Amino acid sequence: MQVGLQHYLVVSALLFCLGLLGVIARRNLLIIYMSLELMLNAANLAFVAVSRFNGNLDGQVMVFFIITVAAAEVAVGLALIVALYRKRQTAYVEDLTTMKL
Amino acid sequence: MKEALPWLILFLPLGAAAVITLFTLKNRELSAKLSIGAILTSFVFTLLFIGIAGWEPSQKELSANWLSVGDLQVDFGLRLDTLSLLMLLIVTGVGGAIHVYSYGYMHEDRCISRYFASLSLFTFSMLGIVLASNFLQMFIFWELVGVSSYLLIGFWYERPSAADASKKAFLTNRVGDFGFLLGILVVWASLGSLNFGVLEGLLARNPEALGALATAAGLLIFCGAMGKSAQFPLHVWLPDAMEGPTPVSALIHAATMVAAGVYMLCRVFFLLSAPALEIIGWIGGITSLMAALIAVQQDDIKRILAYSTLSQLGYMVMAVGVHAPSPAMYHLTTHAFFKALLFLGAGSVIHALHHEQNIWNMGALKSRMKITYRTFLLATLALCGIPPLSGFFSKDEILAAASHHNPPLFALAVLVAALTTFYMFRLVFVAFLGPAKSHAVEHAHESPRAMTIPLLVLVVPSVLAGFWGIEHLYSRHFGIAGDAHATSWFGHLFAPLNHSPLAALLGLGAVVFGWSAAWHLYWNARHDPLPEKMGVMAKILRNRFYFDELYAGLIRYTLDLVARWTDAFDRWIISGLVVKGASGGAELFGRGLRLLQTGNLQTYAFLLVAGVALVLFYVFG
Amino acid sequence: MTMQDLMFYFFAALTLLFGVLVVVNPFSRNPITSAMFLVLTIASMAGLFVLLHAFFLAAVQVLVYAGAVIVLFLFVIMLLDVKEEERRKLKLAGLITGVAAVAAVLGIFLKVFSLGRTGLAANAAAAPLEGGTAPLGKLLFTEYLLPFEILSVLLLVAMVGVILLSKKDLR
Amino acid sequence: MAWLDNLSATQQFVLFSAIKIACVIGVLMPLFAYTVMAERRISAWIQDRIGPNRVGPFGLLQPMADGLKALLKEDFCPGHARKIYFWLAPAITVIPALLTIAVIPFGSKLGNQSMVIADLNVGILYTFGIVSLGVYGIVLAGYAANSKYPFLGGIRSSAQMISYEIAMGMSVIPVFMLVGSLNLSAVIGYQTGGLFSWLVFKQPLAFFIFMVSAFAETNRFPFDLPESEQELVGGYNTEYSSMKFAMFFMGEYFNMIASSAMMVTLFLGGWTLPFFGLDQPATTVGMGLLHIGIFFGKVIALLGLTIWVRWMWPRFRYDQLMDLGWRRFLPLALVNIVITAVILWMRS
Repeated sequence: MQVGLQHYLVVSALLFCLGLLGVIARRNLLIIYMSLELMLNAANLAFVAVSRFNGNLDGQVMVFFIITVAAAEVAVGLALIVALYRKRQTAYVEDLTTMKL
Repeated sequence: MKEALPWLILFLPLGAAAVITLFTLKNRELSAKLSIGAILTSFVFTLLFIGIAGWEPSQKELSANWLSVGDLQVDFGLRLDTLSLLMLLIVTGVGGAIHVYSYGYMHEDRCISRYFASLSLFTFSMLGIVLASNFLQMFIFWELVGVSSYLLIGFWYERPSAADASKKAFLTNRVGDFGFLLGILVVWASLGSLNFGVLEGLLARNPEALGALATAAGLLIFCGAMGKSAQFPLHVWLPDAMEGPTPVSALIHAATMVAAGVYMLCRVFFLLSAPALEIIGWIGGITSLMAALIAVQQDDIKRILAYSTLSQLGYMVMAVGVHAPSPAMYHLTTHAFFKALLFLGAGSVIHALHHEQNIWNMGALKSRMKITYRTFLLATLALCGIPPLSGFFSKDEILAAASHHNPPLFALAVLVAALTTFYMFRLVFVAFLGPAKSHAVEHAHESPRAMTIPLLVLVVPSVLAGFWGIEHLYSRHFGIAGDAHATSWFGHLFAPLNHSPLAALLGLGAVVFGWSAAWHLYWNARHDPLPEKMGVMAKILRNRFYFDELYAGLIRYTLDLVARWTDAFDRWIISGLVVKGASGGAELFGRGLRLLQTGNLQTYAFLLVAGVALVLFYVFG
Repeated sequence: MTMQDLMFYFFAALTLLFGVLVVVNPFSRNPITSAMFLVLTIASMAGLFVLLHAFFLAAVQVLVYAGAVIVLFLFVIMLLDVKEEERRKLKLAGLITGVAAVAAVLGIFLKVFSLGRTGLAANAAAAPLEGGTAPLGKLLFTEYLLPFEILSVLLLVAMVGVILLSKKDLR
Repeated sequence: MAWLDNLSATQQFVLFSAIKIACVIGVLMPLFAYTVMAERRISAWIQDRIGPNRVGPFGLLQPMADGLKALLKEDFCPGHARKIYFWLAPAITVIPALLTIAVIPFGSKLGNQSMVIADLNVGILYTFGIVSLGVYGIVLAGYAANSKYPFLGGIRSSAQMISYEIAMGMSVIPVFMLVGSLNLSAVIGYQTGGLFSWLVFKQPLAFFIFMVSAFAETNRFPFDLPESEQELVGGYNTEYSSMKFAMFFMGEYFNMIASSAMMVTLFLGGWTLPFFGLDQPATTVGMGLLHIGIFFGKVIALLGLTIWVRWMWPRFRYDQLMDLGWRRFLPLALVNIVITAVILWMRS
């Protein structure tokens, strides 16, 4: 069977769900964050694949944007985690259930 | 020019008030001059307008569209006819004199700027009432008058009595105003317009337009007059209002504001049905008699004048009640002159005696304050109705109308006339003649020019107003055939004797009787002989029929009752059922929701994913 | 089965395997391990990108994700000095519901793909795209100029925010 | 060689790629060894010492001895280290350095094979991507040793590398603006036809920034802060010994070689020389070999420069280093981009 769009999309979906599972099941904030990155990457993969098989570059542009936003997001998110860790000395979500620092 | 003048007349005092409040509070002289200048300019403009347009301007109403709510169109209009023009003259003329007088009287007060700002505001409101072309506008200015009166009565707010008096005046007026508002609503609901001109036309075409509501509407509107013109049983505020500065008493509580009620009644006379007029007449009569009786036993010079004012207002209202708006307005006019003069004279005395108001501490002022004494005496004579002074003619017209329409009221009116003469001469004998009764008197001397000149100015209309044909103007306005137009002033002097000899003769007789009684009792008296002679009666009079106490008791009882009920309502229904119920419900709900809000990211993430799954299933599945 | 297809299966398997290791990570409780597997996932994914002829994006993916983002992760993990955590008790109920929810989402995805109802089906008419750098750049600076500029502002904002957040006393 | 022609294109590709990879590694290992050797000799010469001259003629066998020693020494692993990463780190350091070389065209043509392992059309981006992975080796080494000096060295090093990557990336953009392609063969093609078409003359500022950044990237003097012995005992590789230490060493020198090769390709005309028609792709095997020779000559010259620099300059302070990267080079590189853009725009 010729590898086509479907294959890439299935890989993307699997990766996405893996990330989702990580977000739900893991309790370390850092790993949750990494799982989020996995999800973003899954989306990237889907974009590139669709772009390739539809002869349209827009998807790649979108991936470019996603990568940039992800970089910004990681920077801010990690800064927040560091700030949080300084206050609470923990990076486990079940210890971080109150809104006030 | 002709259109602009009335607007200028109305808004000049407001401008003065605004400028004083905003800019010149620090500059007392300038404030006073601004205020005086504004009202005098208004006066001149009024004269100018009458000169240009005559007493019956061709254009009866100047209006600008003001607001329209649904099918209710309200114009901001100025009604220009004889009635309003004459009132304009009175308000700006007498008011102008009093402004000038205030300048002398209040010269030493710190807050003279505030005083003049309030005075200008008051003038503006009063002019607004006079010029109002519809009920709504009148009501708004009516309330503005209430506010400025509150400001002026409570001018010396650091005195508890003044503060209380201002509150009392305001609250009592509110009671009347509530009725007034209801009356306005009734009129609008049944006739669909608030414009006087339109209403008059409607009622002229169809006198039964108001139907069964006619009397109710009339009486409700009269409630407003009852409050402003201090008619029984809402009269209690007026004597207390004497706590304000004397010029204020003269302006508001003698010449203008209290006249607003009577003016309003005359303005809407076409609305009042016969039964309503009957009741109005009797209330006026009762007020008149009651106030005269109380005045007999008062010692405070301003209170005597206040009750006298009440009594005279009762007279006017009674005149309206006996289908005689024209004499009522006539009396209002003359009364404005001489009562203002009386108050200003009293103010002059009080000023000279350093705020001594008890007449039993005065005496022998005749030689020390010649101008004040003479003007005061002339005003007294005018009030009593001695021909040919102005009061004689106006009072005689009322008596004549009463004798014609309602003999019992006529008898009452004659009695009041006698009482009036009695208490006024009691005042004159005790305060100005006889021996000096205190040290203060010995140092008294005539007041400054700013105060005496208005006195002298006011003497002129007080004495001569009877010959100016004012009554004809009013008669013509109210469409009553002017009877027996005397050709000469001499003929005019004896006209009352010609067309209603009974009223004239009885009135004069009452004056003579009252004067002799006063002379008998108070000539050179050092103490009031009446309490000994009349005992309990005198005490009751002295205590003003215990009205204040009665009200205090009544109100306290009612208030307590209402408070208990509302307290129970608040405690059990509002606080118990509604508040606790709502909070309890919210809390229960919140407890339920709190189970969901764990603060745990994982739970949220799970819910999010579950939601995404559901949505995806809904969209694609 | 061509070389390309083989490569696809190879890289896809690697990507998924490393992805599983990021999330599950049976070797160690240390987040560094996860981070390293994330690098590998990214690298395998870059391989997939190359197979899709998106060379530029493949390079950027490695450059930005592997070269910067995950290094940042490593930095933070090291800075926080997260101890080798004691094994926390697994919340079985939470895990099961979570897995069930994810499985539901995945099931729907796969069903949709298998039915070909995504509306994303390969456009047979269009020739497979050769993603060059130049056309991408051209697109970025013409049609997507505004988003591109906005993105730069976003980066600036993120920079300011991070500097503020990493000040010692966070008020 | 008929069997060769019978192979399919894919098979040919795999075969030749394998051969090329083997050759490159075969050249690189001795090059590494003798660069170390050269460094020691040159440093000795500069410092007026003798240097290693005992093993073999002129000490030429010294690298062999060193390598043997590294292999035979006890492979010591500290008890508190994180084992897996401790093992992994040296490998991770070496691999990216090797991978970088894959896109560099080290010759024109040999037969009908172009002398580059992977002629990517995003060659330079690939390089940067791979170079950026080099951080991991050092960071992990610092982390794995689980003691403070290596840790500080690792942190410093990664910060330094990330910082200079940016300046470096920015500095080469004008080059590609001129060339119009990211492909390194195209860059070389652009530099043919005269000495002054070499980009070092067209973009001297870019070359300068790139070179200094390359020193910083490879943690060479004057930017060798991660391993500054006087402060950090030796930095991230303090706890390492034997072959693992040798691998770090290898990584550093591979990086040096790769960056020199990169500079040669980007700025110094690659395998071309502007004389005797040497700037055209080779038609004969001899010419091809000559081109490879030219390339190596240039690389070795640059290596010599690098070594020379190491012994001529004092070390920078850490804050100065960061200052230089962020506040001098980055703006300069940006200005360079703008100027180049303006010139190109005016020409067009």
